[in-house]
Amino acid sequence: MSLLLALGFWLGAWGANIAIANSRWRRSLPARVAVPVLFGLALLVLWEGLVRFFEVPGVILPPPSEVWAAIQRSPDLLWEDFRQTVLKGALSGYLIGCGAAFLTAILIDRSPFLTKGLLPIGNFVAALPIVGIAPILVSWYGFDWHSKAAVVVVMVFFPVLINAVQGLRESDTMQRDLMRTYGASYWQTLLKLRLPAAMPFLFNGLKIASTLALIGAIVAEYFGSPTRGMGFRISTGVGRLSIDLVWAEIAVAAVAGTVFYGVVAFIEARVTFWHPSHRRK
Amino acid sequence: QDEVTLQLKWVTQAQFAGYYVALEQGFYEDEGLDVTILPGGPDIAPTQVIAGGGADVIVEWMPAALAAREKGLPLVNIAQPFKSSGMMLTCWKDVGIETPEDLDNRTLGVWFFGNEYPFLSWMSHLGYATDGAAEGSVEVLKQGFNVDPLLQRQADCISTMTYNEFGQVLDAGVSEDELVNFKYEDQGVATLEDGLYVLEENLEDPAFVDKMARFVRASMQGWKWAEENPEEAAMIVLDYDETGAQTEAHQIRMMGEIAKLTSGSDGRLDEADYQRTVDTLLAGGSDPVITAEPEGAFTHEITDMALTQ
Amino acid sequence: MIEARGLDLTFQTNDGPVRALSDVSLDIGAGEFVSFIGPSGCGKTTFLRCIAGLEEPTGGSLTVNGMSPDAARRARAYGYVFQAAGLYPWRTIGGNVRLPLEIMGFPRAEQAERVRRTLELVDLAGFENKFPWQLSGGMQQRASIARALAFDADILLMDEPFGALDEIVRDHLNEELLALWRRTGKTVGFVTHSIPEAVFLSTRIVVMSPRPGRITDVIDSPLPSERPLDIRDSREFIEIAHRVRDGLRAGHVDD
Amino acid sequence: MIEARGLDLTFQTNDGPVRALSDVSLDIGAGEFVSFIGPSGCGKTTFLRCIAGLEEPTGGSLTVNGMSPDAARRARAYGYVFQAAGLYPWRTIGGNVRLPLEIMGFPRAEQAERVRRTLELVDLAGFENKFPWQLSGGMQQRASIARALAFDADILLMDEPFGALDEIVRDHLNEELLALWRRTGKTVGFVTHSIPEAVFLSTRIVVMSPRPGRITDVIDSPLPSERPLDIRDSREFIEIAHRVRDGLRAGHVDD
Amino acid sequence: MFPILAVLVALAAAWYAAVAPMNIRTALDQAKRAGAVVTPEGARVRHEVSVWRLLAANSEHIPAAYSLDRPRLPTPGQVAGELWKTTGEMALRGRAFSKRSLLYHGWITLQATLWGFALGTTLGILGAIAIVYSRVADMSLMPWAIISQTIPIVALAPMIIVLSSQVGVEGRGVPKAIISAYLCYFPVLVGMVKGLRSPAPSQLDLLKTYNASARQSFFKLRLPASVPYLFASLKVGIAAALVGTIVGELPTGAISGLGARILIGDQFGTPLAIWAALFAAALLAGALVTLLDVIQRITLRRMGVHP
Ligand SMILES: Nc1ncnc2c1ncn2[C@@H]1O[C@H](COP(=O)(O)OP(=O)(O)OP(=O)(O)O)[C@@H](O)[C@H]1O
Ligand SMILES: Nc1ncnc2c1ncn2[C@@H]1O[C@H](COP(=O)(O)OP(=O)(O)OP(=O)(O)O)[C@@H](O)[C@H]1O
Ligand SMILES: Cc1ncc(C[n+]2csc(CCO)c2C)c(N)n1
Ligand SMILES: [Mg+2]
Ligand SMILES: [Mg+2]
Repeated sequence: MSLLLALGFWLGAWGANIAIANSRWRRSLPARVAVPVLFGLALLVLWEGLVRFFEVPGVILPPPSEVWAAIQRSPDLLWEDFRQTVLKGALSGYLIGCGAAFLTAILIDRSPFLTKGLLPIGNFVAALPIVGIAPILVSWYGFDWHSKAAVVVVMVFFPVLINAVQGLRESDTMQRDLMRTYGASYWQTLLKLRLPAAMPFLFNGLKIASTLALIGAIVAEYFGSPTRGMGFRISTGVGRLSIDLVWAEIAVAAVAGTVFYGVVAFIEARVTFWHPSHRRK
Repeated sequence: QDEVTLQLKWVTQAQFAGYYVALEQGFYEDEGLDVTILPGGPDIAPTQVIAGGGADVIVEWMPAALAAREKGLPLVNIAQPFKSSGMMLTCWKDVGIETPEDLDNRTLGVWFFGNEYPFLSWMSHLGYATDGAAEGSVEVLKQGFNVDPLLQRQADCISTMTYNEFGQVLDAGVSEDELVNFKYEDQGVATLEDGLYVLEENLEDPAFVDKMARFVRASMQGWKWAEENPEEAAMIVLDYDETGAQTEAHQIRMMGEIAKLTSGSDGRLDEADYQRTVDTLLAGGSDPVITAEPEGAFTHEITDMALTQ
Repeated sequence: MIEARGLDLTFQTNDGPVRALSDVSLDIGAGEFVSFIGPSGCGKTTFLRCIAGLEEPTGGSLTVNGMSPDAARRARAYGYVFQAAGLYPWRTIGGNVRLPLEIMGFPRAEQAERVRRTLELVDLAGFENKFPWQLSGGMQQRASIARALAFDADILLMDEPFGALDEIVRDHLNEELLALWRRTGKTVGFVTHSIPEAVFLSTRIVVMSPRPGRITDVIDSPLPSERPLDIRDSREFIEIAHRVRDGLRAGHVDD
Repeated sequence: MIEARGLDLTFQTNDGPVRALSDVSLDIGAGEFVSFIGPSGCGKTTFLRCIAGLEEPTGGSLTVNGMSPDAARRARAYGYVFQAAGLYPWRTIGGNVRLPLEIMGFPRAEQAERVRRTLELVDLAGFENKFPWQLSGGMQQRASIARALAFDADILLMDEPFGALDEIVRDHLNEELLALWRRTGKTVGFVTHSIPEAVFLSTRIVVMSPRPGRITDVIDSPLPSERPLDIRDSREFIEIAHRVRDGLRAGHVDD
Repeated sequence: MFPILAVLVALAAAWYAAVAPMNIRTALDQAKRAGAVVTPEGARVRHEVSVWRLLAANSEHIPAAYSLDRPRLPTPGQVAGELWKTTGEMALRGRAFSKRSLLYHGWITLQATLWGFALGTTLGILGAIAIVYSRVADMSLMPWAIISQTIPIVALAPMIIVLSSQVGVEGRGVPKAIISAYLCYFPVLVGMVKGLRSPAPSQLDLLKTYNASARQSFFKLRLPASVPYLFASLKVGIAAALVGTIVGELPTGAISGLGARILIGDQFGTPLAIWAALFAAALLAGALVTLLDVIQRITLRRMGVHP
């Protein structure tokens, strides 16, 4: 019964979404909020229905209703963890890592020597597995958020670097020639041509990094942490079978990550408004 | 042949020698069992695996099992190969720690992931809060899998197992007289480790009960063999370690220490030990691990069958 | 002022070399207005790019004001109007015209003033805040002309600047350009496909021919420097135009 | 065949609406050759795009062969030459011309044959394997003309196709286009800035004027359909050209 | 080649220089235990003193910092030695694929990585196509693709394992590949959405006049136009897939693979084993990314991209 209800709701939401997406309000703000929300609601309802119907034990996957109850039960705890992991660990690591990657990209791009020398090595640093560096960085930078930020720095560095380097090569020949006729200096060309042309790529990297930052900060807590933080709570919760609390943390992570990503995407739309992908009618 | 899947609590190492020996020496085969041993790892909660149907029987610590039981996952202890606890708190002597009273206002490394219960009980026993360094309280760090926090003095004390991490500390060149060890066993807050647990509902099936009886019998045979032949047992474990990263020296030492913990048990759960564990956990202070005396959390049925045959 | 001696330029492409310029020799004196005309693909753009130091000749020598083209480029000697408008999509029209001014470090107030003035010159007043893709093809081309005129380069290199404009705007801009040239004494290199335009504007007309690109004729214009639009109906004008047309035709027959 | 009634198109831009077309009404019969002429920014491109169903008018009605432009587009009624060449940089010239043929599912052998033929028509034989950036501006434009001619669309919409070509190639292509039109009876919509070209090619000339874009004059050409190049010196021709020029000038005075 | 060597030498030099301050405390602790004179005397007191002062006061013990068994930061030489011991030397002895060889573990990890990469890129590209071509997908899928990445895999890993064992998947290879794909698909999705939307409106208009089908406009325009984005995404994706596999090797039972080596190295206090596995992973990733880079160059050249 619960399954049928859930399936029904899901199909209904699907239909509604198609209707909204093809209606003439599809570009309005309410429609753009409604569609993903409806989609998400449908998933939640389906999840609830499936869990109830198949009587999945709560210690494996609790229904969303229980997760919601857990969220309501422990707002203070969730806030404390959020501050520790997202505000301190992820955010500072993200800023440092993206900044460093960007500067490195410019450095690499500036000098053919470094392009040939550093970029290939950058490729090798690409996959320093987080589980390998986390224990080392915890041992170097201590248990608190500093080591988490360091892990995030390492994690976000590569995607931003690759995209920034690619982006800096993106301006077309005529655009560059124009700058040459002005006798523009390297920095002027960089500032006025190559950076704007690189933005679509750079933001690609920044968006991917925004989700990696969160994953990095959380996973790093597995290798040592104070007794707070989302990763700490999740791993401890799994061990204690407080799976509802685990999912409450995941929900917070999801909201935080989405907002984080959304902010980056918002800035992107403002900065690269001229790119065809944002000029759709 | 009956199939049995065993989920270990941690990676392949001499801590689980009995099972590997029983597999290697054919004890399981003799009982008509086809046993699959699944190593664990960080993030593998054996309780979750058994709840999801990924295993028939798991190796788990009793606090975690009882906590799971309260959460609605009815685990039942069917055998207890480990008589005593190997958990300790290992501290630097030179920071001025000699007795549990000196732990006040210190930074302590603790394992979480369901392994924190004995520590929390002990702290509430001592009357310490666990929310930061202050008078009457201790600062708790969630420690990772290595002993670096102690060696680098990020913590004054860390959790160790007699058979594992304590050895790591010594391997790092630290001599025993630089350290102070608080064994949970000595502090009267020892809880039972490494028992075998199954789901309660399965015990209604006589075929399953019979299978488990054979499993426990063969496993205990493995444990006794391992106690008598620690070096060979360590080598067997080494053979099963697919990471190839374990060393002979480590495993032989671990086997020696493990033998001390298993030697007192024939597999039967000692009800006094059980009661002590439950009392310790119930006394958990503000945040007790379990809130009520568990019912039916163990059974002698299996060990009775296994041992009387 | 611009001296080319036996210039050669061969492009290497996936299916063999392309000889874009072959033994091109030409002197352009300071203050001259030289037009280049010739069938498409004869190397006009390539020659202009060589002068601007954007292309490296594979043979011969080329100096601009006695320097290498590269050095002259770095001395900001050029204003270049490309064959395609090539506006930066992230800048408004005003921003695009301001670009060279920013780079050359004009004071802010002067930047604004120059942008206003040159946009007016090309009839784009009021489009300052539009983005390039919001303009018609001809308007984009005019914006790119404004961009090249906004700063006072000694040498103006213009590659078919008026190709996408209607006759009337074109006449208007022809007059403006001529006035500017007379007023400032700039040296101008000008590529066009319109014979009347070439004759009307130039002191000299260079006729080129393709495969390989080379100069086939250089025609001096004896027209006075003061040229009202109706000079185009004069006999002299028509005569020169005829010579140019014949030169062009000769290049085509080669094919 | 093409019927526009009170067509209106307003673009919304960051600094206010732009009225690109205002109350445009025009009938184009099957087999007609209609030229559009007018100052830059008067809406020629926009009108062509409306016919091709690339732009959605904000008012009025428009049908093509009795269908909506969109439906006609779906019936592959058009060949369109854009104002900018817009070749795909990752395809060779041959590949670019082959693109519509691939899409419309011509057999392989015919594709090759058509590519060969149309490239020859625009004088680009031998450039098949070059990439667009290896071609001069005029060559790119010719490639894009070849691309539109490669398949046989009923309606040909050409937006300043010959803008970047010299007089001689232009004359040549004018003749070829005229011959093609006479042979096939296609309907042609043709934007140009050259008055002689408009008069030479068209059965009707539409003069437009900007801000807001509208039709100010429609001039029928009584010239015979057989038109040798020297018809341009005939009195009739010159007269029509005069009328067009006057119309154009009128549009400019409005500014 | 020379620039790479030069940069490598510079990095190695900086690394060597960093070893002394990183390891001096441990070195002094050991020297003290061995009976040598160190200043200050007490281990606890030393802990309060900055490393620079320790270095200055105990310069005779600095060499010891370069030959510790369990360094905080091993020297490049130590790491190279360990790497060689667990790869080249094993191979020379004909035991390249014994479980003590990193070649074997690298191979295990590589397999799961490639499966995860294949699965992840397929998902990512299909998702991008759906998002670019379907408005409903665009509006509803993208936000949830983002959310999926904010859910830490480690939290999902146990569920993935439990579920895949319930579905009857034997072995831990499949869950590993799934975790790997989970990390890998997102960069590909984001990059490809951008790339598939990068053709200029005029380029799209051309195809519209041909009334090209969605399929045709995909293969003839959107896909070729997205190639630079595709390769940037693939490079990030393969690195992510490798990280995913290694992360997945812990909760999937830490049986074999580079991740398991790292965990065991961590637990048994053999930092050299961790560093060796780390470098093996980095080398693997570098090789894969370099391979993609070569393919990118060849592809772009064949597509006639302006050099
Ligand atoms: N980057 C390049 N690579 C290879 N060949 C090139 C390149 N640029 C130009 N060419 C070739 O050089 C020749 C001359 O080109 P150029 O652009 O100078 O002609 P043009 O006289 O400007 O013609 P148009 O009037 O059509 O613009 C042409 O045959 C062209 O194909
Ligand atoms: N996408 C757009 N957004 C906003 N305004 C636009 C857009 N496209 C065209 N316009 C405006 O519409 C008007 C008409 O443009 P259109 O391109 O039709 O001119 P045109 O007659 O083709 O001119 P030209 O001869 O210069 O090509 C212009 O004022 C232009 O600024
Ligand atoms: C996530 C996690 N963290 C810590 C432990 C601690 N632990 C409990 S038993 C054991 C083996 C002893 O060597 C260890 C390391 C764990 N199991 N899982
Ligand atoms: Mg040219
Ligand atoms: Mg136009």
